[in-house]
Amino acid sequence: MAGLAMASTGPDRDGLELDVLKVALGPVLPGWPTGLVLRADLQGDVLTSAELAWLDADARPAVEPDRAHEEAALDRLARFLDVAGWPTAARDARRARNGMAERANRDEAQRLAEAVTRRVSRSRTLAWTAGGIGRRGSGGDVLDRVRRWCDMASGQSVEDVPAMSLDGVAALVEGAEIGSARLIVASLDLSPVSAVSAPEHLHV
Amino acid sequence: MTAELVLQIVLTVAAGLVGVGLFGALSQQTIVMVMMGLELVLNGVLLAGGAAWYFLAPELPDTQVLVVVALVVMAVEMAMGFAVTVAFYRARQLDMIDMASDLRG
Amino acid sequence: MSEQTLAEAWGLVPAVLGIVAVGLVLGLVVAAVDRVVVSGAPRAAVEPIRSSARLLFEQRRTTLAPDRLLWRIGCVAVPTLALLSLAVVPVGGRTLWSTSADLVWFNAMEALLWAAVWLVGWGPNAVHALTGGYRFLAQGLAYELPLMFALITAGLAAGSLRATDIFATQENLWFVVTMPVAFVVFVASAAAFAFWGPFAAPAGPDIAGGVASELSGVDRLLVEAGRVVFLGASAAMAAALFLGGDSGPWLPGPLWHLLKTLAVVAALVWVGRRMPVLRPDRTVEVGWMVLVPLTLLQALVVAVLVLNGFYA
Amino acid sequence: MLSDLSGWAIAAVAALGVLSVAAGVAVFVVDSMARATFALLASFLAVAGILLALDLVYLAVVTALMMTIEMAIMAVFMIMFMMNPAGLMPMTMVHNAKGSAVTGAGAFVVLVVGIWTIDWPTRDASRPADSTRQLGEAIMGSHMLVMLVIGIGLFTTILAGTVLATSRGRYDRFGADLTAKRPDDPVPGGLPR
Repeated sequence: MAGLAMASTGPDRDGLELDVLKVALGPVLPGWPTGLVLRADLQGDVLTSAELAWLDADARPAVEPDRAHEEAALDRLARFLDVAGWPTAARDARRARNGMAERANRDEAQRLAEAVTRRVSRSRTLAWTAGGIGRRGSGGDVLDRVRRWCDMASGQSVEDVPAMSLDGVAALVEGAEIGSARLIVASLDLSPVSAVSAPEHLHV
Repeated sequence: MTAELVLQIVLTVAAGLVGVGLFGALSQQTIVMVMMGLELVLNGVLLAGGAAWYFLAPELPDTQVLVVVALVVMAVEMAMGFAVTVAFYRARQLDMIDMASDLRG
Repeated sequence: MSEQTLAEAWGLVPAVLGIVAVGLVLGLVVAAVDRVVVSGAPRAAVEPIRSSARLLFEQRRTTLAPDRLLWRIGCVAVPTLALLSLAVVPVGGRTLWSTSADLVWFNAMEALLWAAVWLVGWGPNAVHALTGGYRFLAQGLAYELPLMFALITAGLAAGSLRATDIFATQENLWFVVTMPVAFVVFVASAAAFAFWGPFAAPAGPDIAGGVASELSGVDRLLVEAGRVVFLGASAAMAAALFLGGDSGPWLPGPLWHLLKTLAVVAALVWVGRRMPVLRPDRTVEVGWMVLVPLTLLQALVVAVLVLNGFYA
Repeated sequence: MLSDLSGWAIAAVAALGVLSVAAGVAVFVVDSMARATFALLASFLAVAGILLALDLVYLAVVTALMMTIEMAIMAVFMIMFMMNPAGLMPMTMVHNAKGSAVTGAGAFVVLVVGIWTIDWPTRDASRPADSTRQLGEAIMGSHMLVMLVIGIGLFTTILAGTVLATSRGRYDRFGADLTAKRPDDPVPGGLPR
């Protein structure tokens, strides 16, 4: 089988020199922004080094289509729930978003949005399984960010968090298990726009 | 076919397993492969024990107990083998027996 | 021994065909209930049939340098093992074949499922699939012992490892009354071995479908069918071991068993789909540190009851 | 089950016997570690099938169960430590192949000569109705000492294996004076501690 490189070894957190595999996640993965590529060294299922980049960031329209705050938040929430493997909640979030976009049945959509966000933000199971991963200084962990999406989606005002640079994200996923890394990236608000326009001093 | 003949055939199979396993355990260089050879030998023991129970002493449970003991020996062998491999690999990044000769005295 | 196996009652070939048909119907029911709960629309119940037909005629995709032999073996083994585990589940009061170690047989089929699922993950030579295969092994290791203890607890109370004996012992009292922990652990571990619902991490969306990520066409159909058939078989086994099997008033016995099986399926899907996938690095610790001692304690309680002649 | 071996059962035993030896040979012939592991598993399953035909149901299924778990774990270790897990490039890692082959073949010949020259005692047909019950009553009764020793041995194995394989002790997890509230693990588990 020509063309396949043998893996080489590298230091490991368990003290075993194990083989390192170079992988690229993306550019099209469910729940992740399209065009985002994560290049990483994988040891077992742990990312030992990571690097994030946008594919054709220039070719993309610079601004997102105009959407209400809540709709965007519901969309993000649904995509995170897809990655977290919670299909029923993701389905309800999408339904609420579609209802809001149609504007015909806004009240009902609003009620549905409130129901699903309450279910997600109060879920003890989600808190147990997703809590504590991807923690960064002030921004909290994955769970805090998901609860922030929930607040936004149900129409509450939330304070702005500075956009994260790709290098900051890469530092966050380094050392994480591959599934956790997927959850971390899915919980962040990443778009090519913020990557291009984010000033340097906002690096975390 | 007489029972004796069947017994002899089954025991020959068991002997074959022991022979192949012995070859593997002696010739392989990787620790894990050596363990596979030993497991094959014990596999032959399992078979011989089962055949001995059926054809020679079905009224006594002793051969069955022997097979259980062989199964346990296999489990212990594998657990200790892997533990030693991990410890050894952690220390030297090696999994070959030849390279462990510096452990000598 | 007076009891008859299905193979003796109907002849070997009809009995085997019957069990296969029962397995497929059970699997279809599980898949239909699952689809309805996930999509929220009752007409999604026909979705499994439609997608099976589509997969049957779909062209296979392949990957770079796969281990085709092992991959195929794994894909075929998953549904085969699911059907084999059904061989010791009582259907209409009889099992396809009855041994003096039915419960161990059921457990061994699950253990073989480890190897099969790992092969499905190993075969395509792809990152996500292999990660899924390893997750399944870790999950299997953590749930194997609790499941074993749960099965043994039922056998302990009946004084036999034969499924039909356990069936018969529960005429007066369902085992779930005295062994609720074993029942819950059994159903949860069955879901874990079918890597379904909250235990779907080996095929989780966070690793792009895990073991199933590179499957297509007939291969995907086989593996998916194996998962749902195994869930259906486990539900039937749970009803037989803990919910009194076919005991119940008015209706004929087999109908009761069917109803109980459907109730277990409905409860499992309803509870399982209300939560996200549990990450394995969290659940595995619970398996070892909580479930193993808990099921041992359960076995101890049942053992004391047996000594006092409670089940006699 | 089979009260006496029928023609079909004898044919099955012979076929499974050939399969078990062939799979055993395949373990040392194939290039890929995954295939070697699963060839060994096939050998075990064939032996389990023969035990099933010999009316040893419990031992047969327990062999299948334990060996499958062992082989699955073995596959993980193989791929973790071997240079060439998938057999991308053929390579041999043997030493003293000739001597080993002679030893193996010699052992086989000696055993076979013994097997075919000994006049095996003909058994009296007093097989128990239920071999599983016979075994269970033996290990919980007359042979309990064996089980006690096995239990202690397995417990020792668990301890020794853990000590050998792990590099982190409680001082690494809870600090030099064991005062840390939460253990310092690379990945936190699911229990609140």
